[in-house]
Amino acid sequence: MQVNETFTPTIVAFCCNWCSYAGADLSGTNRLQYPANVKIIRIPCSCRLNPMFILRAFQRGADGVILCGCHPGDCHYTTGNYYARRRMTLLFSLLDFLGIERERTRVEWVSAAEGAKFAATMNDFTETITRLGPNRRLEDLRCKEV
Amino acid sequence: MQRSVIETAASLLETGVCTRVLGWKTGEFFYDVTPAVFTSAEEVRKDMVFTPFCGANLSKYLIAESRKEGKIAVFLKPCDTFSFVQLQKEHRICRENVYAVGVQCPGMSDPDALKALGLKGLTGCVQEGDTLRVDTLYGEKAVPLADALSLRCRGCKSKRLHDCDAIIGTQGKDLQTSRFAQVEALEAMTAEERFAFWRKELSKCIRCNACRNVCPACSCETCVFDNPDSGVQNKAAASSFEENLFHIIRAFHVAGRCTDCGECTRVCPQHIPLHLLNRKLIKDMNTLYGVYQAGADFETKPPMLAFTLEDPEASIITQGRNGQ
Amino acid sequence: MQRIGVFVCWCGSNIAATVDVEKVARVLSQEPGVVYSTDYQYMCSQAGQEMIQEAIREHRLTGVVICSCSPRMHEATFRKTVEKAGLNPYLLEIANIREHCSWIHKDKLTATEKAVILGRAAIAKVQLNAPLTAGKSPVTKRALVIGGGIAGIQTALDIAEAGFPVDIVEKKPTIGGKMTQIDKTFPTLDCAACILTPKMVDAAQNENIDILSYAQVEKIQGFVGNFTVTIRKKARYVDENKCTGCGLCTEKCPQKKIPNEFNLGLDNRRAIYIPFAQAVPKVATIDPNHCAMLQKGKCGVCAKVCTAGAIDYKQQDQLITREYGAIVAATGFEPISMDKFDEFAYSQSPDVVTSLEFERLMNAAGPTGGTLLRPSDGTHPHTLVFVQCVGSRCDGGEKGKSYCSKICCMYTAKHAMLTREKYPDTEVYVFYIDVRTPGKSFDEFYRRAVEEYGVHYIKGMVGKVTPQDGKLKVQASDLLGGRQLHIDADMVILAAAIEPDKSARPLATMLTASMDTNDFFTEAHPKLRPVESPTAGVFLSGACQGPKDIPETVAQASAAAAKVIGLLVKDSLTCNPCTAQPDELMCNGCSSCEKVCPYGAITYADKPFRGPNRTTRIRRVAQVNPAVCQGCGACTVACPSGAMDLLGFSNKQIMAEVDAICR
Amino acid sequence: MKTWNLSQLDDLFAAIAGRQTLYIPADAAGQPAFTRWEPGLAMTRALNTGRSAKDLFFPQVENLAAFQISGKTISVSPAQSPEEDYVIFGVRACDCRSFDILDSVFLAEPADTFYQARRAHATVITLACTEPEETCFCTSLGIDPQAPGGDISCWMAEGRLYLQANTPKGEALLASLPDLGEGEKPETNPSVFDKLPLKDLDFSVFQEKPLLDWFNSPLWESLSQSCLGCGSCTFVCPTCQCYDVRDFEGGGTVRRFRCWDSCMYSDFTMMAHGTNRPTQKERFRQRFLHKLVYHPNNHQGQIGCVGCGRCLQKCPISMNIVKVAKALKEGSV
Repeated sequence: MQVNETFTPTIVAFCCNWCSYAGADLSGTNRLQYPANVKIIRIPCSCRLNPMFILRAFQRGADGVILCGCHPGDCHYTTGNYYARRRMTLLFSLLDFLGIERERTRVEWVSAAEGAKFAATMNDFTETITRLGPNRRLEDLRCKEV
Repeated sequence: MQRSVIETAASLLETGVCTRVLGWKTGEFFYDVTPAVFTSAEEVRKDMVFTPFCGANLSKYLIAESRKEGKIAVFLKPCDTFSFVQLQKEHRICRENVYAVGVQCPGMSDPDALKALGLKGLTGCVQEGDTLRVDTLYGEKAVPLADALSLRCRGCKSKRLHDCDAIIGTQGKDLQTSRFAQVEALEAMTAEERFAFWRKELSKCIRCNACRNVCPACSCETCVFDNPDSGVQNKAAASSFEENLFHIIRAFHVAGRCTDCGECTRVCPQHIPLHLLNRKLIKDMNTLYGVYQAGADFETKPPMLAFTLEDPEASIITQGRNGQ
Repeated sequence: MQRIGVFVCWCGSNIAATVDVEKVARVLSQEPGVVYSTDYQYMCSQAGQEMIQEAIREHRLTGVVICSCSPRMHEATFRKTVEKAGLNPYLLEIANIREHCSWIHKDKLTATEKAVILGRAAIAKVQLNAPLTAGKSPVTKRALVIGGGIAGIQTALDIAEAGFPVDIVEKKPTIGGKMTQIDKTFPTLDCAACILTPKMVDAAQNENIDILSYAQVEKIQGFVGNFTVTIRKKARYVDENKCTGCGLCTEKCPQKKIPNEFNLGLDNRRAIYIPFAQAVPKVATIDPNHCAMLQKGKCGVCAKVCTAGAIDYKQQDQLITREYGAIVAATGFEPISMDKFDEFAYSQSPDVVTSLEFERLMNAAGPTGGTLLRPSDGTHPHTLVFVQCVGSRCDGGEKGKSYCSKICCMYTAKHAMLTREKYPDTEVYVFYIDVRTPGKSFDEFYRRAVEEYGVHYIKGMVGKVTPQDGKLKVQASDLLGGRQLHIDADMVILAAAIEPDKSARPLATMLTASMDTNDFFTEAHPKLRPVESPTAGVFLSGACQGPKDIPETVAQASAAAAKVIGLLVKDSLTCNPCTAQPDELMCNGCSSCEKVCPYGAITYADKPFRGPNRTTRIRRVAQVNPAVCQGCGACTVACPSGAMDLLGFSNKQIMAEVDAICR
Repeated sequence: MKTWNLSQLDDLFAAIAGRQTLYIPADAAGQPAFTRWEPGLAMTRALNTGRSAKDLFFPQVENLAAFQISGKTISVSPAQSPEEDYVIFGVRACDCRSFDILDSVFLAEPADTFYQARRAHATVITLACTEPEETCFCTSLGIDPQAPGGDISCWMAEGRLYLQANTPKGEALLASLPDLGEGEKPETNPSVFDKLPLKDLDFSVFQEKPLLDWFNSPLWESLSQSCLGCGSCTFVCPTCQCYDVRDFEGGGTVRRFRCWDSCMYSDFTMMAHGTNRPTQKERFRQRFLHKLVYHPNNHQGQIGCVGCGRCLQKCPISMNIVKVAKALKEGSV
């Protein structure tokens, strides 16, 4: 059994290609550290993130999911992050309504210039999820080893 | 009311306004009416009913029926007309093939509501003012009409009939109701309590798809859960996760399109209060993006397909809004 | 069965110092579908690229995963590499094990473990990659400029100079726009007409430019490179080809009392008119609402006097359909209506005028022949009060605009200066919130108004203007002096805020170009693509994008022209192959996707489908134009049935990555 | 006959549960369902459970095998058949009859080993009905709700529970409960069964005419017209036995499982060429003809319905076997 001290969460970060993925690149270029538990998936725009992907991540064993996109007003596709904002707000609210810990999901706007913010965000999010412990409420036991 | 519904239907057929009538057909008992298409005035006079047990929302049938040859007349209660408009907004109904007759609704009753009152063996029912006299195998019982109301009718949002070609009864108004009370009660709980509540409810789900198949908003050609290419296809809730997944995604897919007709909860064989998920999203959208009622008009952009620069950030949820 | 090759790059020591690259290659070689896995010092070097190509040929690879630096760095490079070896360039995925791994982790074990997972995700994705081919779409080498003001004229001239045909559509009978009404321009005080009218003539004479005046765009279809536009040329009841512009008809027409729009109603014109002497095209136009012949069938004076026989009372609106490769919106601005500003008594006294009206009153070609006279009694005004920010910088409220109209500070300084120069006996007050003068020689100009011309600049707003005994009682506060002022003025001049022309909103709808809440067109990127609309092939010129002065307008107009030329020189456009693609069998035709598409790439068609039992069902289904779609994916999530998917980032691909990462 | 004081029913449950796992019909979130008994769990007051008792032999989801994938190697581990004995208490006569129908399908050669194991390990204690619902019509299918069958039959009367073993398995269980008393159940004559509105249904006509007459009836069009194509009738039905076999890919492990399927679903028995029942009419017809004609034709006249009335209560549009049977019969005259 995992105890909280040794618990290393699995965290999926969906990053839009134009701002946040580049921001993550920048934090690498600047050698800013954040935990290795964070794995980034590149999507063209924050509006590409289907709620199903988030649920899928939780099903398969993620303990936290974060979406990063361009700041409102700076979307490469002009409006994508505005749609993403509404969708994620409602999805998170619905998950909260179902009793899923609301800290397990997050949206953060990170520009291509905000390498430091990206690293800080990931550090903070990892810390939050570690404190929260493993995802139990949206896990699928079938994805565990037999 | 019943007489004018039947007479209207019969005369629409007799005068050739339409070739078919979509209405409710009598059954074995007083409550088990079935949606049906009538093609002659004789059939209408023989089998058509309009009783306080005609809960079924007929609008979804128009997706297929309005594409057939000839005009079809349909009888719609106020909440059904919201679905009717919403489906048109989504280009699902050929309006020119439909003659919509709005029927003012006193609130629909439900055999399950009667059974919840402890009545068994329901064999007959007569309405006398505010009271239902119910015949059962074990004797007659008098029930206040209000107690027999279907769950969804207890928070009726509107008696307004939208986009009808004719109206039986009087045009109604939007109502102030406390339909969000139960959502608020859940919001007031802790996350643990809410989780326990939903686990208990959703673990009853048998994935019969009645909620989905009755839902006017769930009118996809192929549902993602039936589509082997979607990556989420599943036929049974094979784990607690899948029980959650189906209902979360369904609520999300109908967000901004759900008119809150309550059919999902009415038809659930396991009595899961599914409408609460939809209502939660309606309440959120109303609070966060301005009051919106799906199907109330043809013009307003649904909130999930719109945005404003000033929309709140998702942190309004993740950092706690519903009180701790 | 997939045959995937994995190539792990050391990037010198950039990766190899923290990631055990050999181990990564070894572990990944065990993944299902992987038939070849290796590591190398520099994959992006020529030797590295050749190694990849050789492996593709030798192992008949169907997919390639490169574990290296960010795809933003070398994805394009490696796509070319694999393409040269005969593999579709989109059968490649990059696992970013440098920026996202080796550079942020210190512990080798951790970093190696993570690199393996990132590699697995890329393998999982590439298993589902489909070969994609970038489509080509031809470019119609003709541009349309909507709006014939200085912005539109400049854009058209620049495009025409580059050798491309260009049409200007102008809704008024003449091109020239607002600038024709302006007297002098700041900060140089040269005459607007003197610099504008030659350009108008140039445009008219340029054989690449076709001016469609008194015309409006009715319908726009198509996409970048391939627009089809229907233009309604309104009947002017005068044959443009015959009319010589002699103006005899405009003198003989008996309908005399029609407010002259060009002078903002400060004088009158006839029912047949030429807006002003330098109009282009210089042909007469009959105002059908006031012409006795057209209204009652009685008169015909103009036809009688016209020696050219140009009058044609039976003329009809004409619909012209043309093809264009690019469209430029140059719809300009208008001063806002003063209806809601009763406190300034605009509707009560003719001596309260807007700045644009003041321009006409100062203009030699204006209603007073250039002598400043009070509109009410034609007397010489002695005290003039200028009010700035009327309707600009209003917080909330429906009365005005929240933005700064940008040009008012400078033209007000100009008006004040010109007034004092011409009429030294006047007292001129300017009430302002702030004086904003960023621009070349702007602040010097303003300071001259204050210091050399003795204009009284008072920080504060005018509270009320009351007409009384032939005077305008102005009540104002002097914020710096901390006192209330009462001035008996002869004229009050309001610097009305400017707003986009009313025609912009319907045009934006036709163009599927986005607008901000003030109805200014939105740029593709506020900093980096300021003259392009997010809708491909649509460009922005002048004040329709935001308030700006003449030099800025001209600069943006030329910039837009440069962008248009850059588009039109191409024979065809290469499309981004990672576009949305609807599965017609799943599509409900509900229009959700269309509503969130920022590019107008989605249309609907009624198509026949085979129904059960040999029936045919006609269904409304979405169609994505791959030439217009930019691949953001907004539609894929809006689609409830999952019919819309994004090539290159499909639902299944992303979920495969998720699965690999969370495993 | 054995007997037990109803006021101490909990003690009897505890005694059974002390030996084997016990399932009783209890209310779970307002819905009666067969639930594993634990101290404090009370029997539902409802006549019957929402889902039928078939769940205990043929659960909605059942794992068949698992495949472990490690790199490029796959290892297979078959799922374990249930090996533990268990008791189901409170099965009504209708549900009990449904086991015969399920047996005729699942235990026919080759027997379904999963079902077989569950059947073998279960002891069924039935419970006689006294207060039927208006939707009950088991009597018209030759079922006596007051003589419910199973391994042990039970009656509740005058504050006592009476138990009668019908099989050696039942006898063994009763014998293991030494505290049971002896007594004879009083004669009851609940006239309510004579008042059941659907008591006179006659299904014999479906064997009297050729299959194709029923198959080609023009009535299917209108009967199926409003069917939503959901699976609620199928899933609450005690005799529906269709399932689908699916794989779940969960990272390193693939699990093969079977789950209930419904012939009402548009993707039921979907094949490469598509489906052989293209519209809801064909699917609807399949379900009812299977119960009324095909199953009896193949199983010595045994009708594939037990009259429990669940579909009458649960169908969202109130279309059900009673309406179908009546309409077809009338239409055929």
